[in-house]
Amino acid sequence: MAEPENLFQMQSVADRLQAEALIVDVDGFEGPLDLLLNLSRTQKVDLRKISVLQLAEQYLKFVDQAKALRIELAADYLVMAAWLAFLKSRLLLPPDPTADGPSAEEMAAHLAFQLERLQAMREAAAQLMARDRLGRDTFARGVSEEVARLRKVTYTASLMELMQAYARIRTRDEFRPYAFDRTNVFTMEEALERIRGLIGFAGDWSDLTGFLPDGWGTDPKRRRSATAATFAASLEMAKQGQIEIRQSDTFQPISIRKKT
Amino acid sequence: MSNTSQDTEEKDKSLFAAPPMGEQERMVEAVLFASAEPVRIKELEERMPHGCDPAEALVHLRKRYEGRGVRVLKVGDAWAIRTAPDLAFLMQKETVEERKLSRAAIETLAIIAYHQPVTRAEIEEIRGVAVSRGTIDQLLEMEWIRFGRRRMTPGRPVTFVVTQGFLDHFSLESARDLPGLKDLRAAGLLDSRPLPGTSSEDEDEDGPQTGQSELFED
Amino acid sequence: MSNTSQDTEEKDKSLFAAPPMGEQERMVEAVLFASAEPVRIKELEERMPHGCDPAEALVHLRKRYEGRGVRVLKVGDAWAIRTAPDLAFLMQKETVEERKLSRAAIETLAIIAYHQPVTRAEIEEIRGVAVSRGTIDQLLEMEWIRFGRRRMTPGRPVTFVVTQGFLDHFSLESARDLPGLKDLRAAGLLDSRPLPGTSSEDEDEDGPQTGQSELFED
Repeated sequence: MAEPENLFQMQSVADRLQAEALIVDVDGFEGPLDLLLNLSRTQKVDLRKISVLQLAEQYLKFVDQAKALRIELAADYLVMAAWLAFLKSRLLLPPDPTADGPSAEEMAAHLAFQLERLQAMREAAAQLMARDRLGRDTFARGVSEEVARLRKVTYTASLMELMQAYARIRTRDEFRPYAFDRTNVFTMEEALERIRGLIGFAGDWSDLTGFLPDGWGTDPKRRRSATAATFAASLEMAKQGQIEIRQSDTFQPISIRKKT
Repeated sequence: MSNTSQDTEEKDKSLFAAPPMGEQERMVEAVLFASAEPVRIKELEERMPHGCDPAEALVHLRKRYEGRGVRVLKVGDAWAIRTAPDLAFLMQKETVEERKLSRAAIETLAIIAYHQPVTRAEIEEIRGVAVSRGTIDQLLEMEWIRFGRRRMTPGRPVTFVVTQGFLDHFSLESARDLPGLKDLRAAGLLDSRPLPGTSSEDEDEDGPQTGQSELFED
Repeated sequence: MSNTSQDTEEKDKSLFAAPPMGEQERMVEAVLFASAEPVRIKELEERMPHGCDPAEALVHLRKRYEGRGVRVLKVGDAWAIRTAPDLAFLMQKETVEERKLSRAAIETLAIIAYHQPVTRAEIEEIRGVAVSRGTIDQLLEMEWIRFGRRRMTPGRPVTFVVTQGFLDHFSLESARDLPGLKDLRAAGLLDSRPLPGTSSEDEDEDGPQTGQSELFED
């Protein structure tokens, strides 16, 4: 009387414990392959002799239980479940001679291989971590003598670079006054315009320097430029027959007058 | 022309005779002692006088330190002096608190070591689960793995290989000395064997059927 | 009381016999190797098994390293392993790094080459910008320029000239071989055309002809 009830309760406790273990473990598994490897341990045989059919059944049962317990299983667990269900049916049915692709046995063998390989890697990892480890079992030199890096810097430049540098400076030199001195340059066109404008008002012979623009007579640079331009302009106008030029002697003042 | 230059070389060699082997051994000893990091043969050659043979000197030195408190170890193509493991108990003071590696990281590291050069997809294939970015990053940061050659398959995926730092950490002369490597290979467990009938193209192009085939090319 | 504790100590000593001296030597060797700082005898005693005599072990170890690439040295009241002084040269690694000269340096150099002997003020006038002390120092250090005669003008400024090293570097027989402005233009190195009428004069004056008489005095 009490016995079956008790037994039932016992079973239910065991079930519940198992279910709880599943809940806890599903997080602990590193993917479906890890789960399969864990399930395969229950077969207690060499992984090479494992029954893939039995394993598939165990896995599917696990997934069903998880579903019953409303455990959210990651998609890859479900993909594996679908594949194992397919594999299981293929393994149970007589082979279809017309079917393409790998046989059920090949697929099962591959799964067994994957499990064996994963297991082997885990064992290898454990062996690796158990080796003498630097900083735990073996130790490096505590004080490493710095290798003095005598960094010898050699600078290089090619002749081309040297020449280009010089060319750069020289061209800059030649352009700078030109650009900069624009304000101090009185052009011949300007001089021509000035003489043409003034010559009519000048009476007789008048000194060429008198035609220099206002304010250009003091600064030597400006005076030179204005003088040169005015002189050139006077030559031009003489050539065109607009004025006459005279100079009494070398280095004597130059005078111009309007040609009549 | 080539004859002349050879002659000159010969003359140079005789002019600058290499120091005796005993001296060379002292030099190698000094350099290894001075460095916390493994020193490459090439660097030894560069630092030692012309004509020295550090590789030979190292063989002598290694023998000399057999059974001593420190050992001369080969680490990849480099050499280092490390304390003997049985004296670890004296070194409590020197122990560096190590970052705990996750199980995923340890497994990933082992897979890279045994299957290198290996792509991320292959690691995932073996573990049957996605490898998180963080795991790879952590191993890269510890300088236990590095990027290897790109695989000549569609998408040219990068591969991972272990570093000299890895070898140094685990007292391995080379990745060939990984524990159980020979057995694993004999058992075919380092083969990249895809699911039959799925990716035969990949297989052909992937080249290295077995792990570690490319490992010691350069 | 004190007697009792002494007795207990005695008993302990006999119970835990100290390791053989050879082992102690190994221990001292490993500890000295791995320590960042020189280690005091007292610390060695604390770290080594009870009953050890590190002072004696050190005597043996020191002897063992006599004439080796490293030595066991007393540093203050502590002990350390250090490189043998005659091998100090191995602890240097010469790396030669090639760098391009800065624009300021190459321009200054060019001016000195073309206008030598030239004063700093003249260089500044030609470059249109102040010449930093560092630039001149760098060129002096490279031994591409040197001091020439002092100019016989107020202040007696020093002049700079180029050196044989400069000529060697640029494969020039003499500074006279430096191409003139005309050559530069012909070579297309003067990409901007100068003002008509100004260049020909300049060229004649600026050429390496002037001022180079002092160049090869010594």
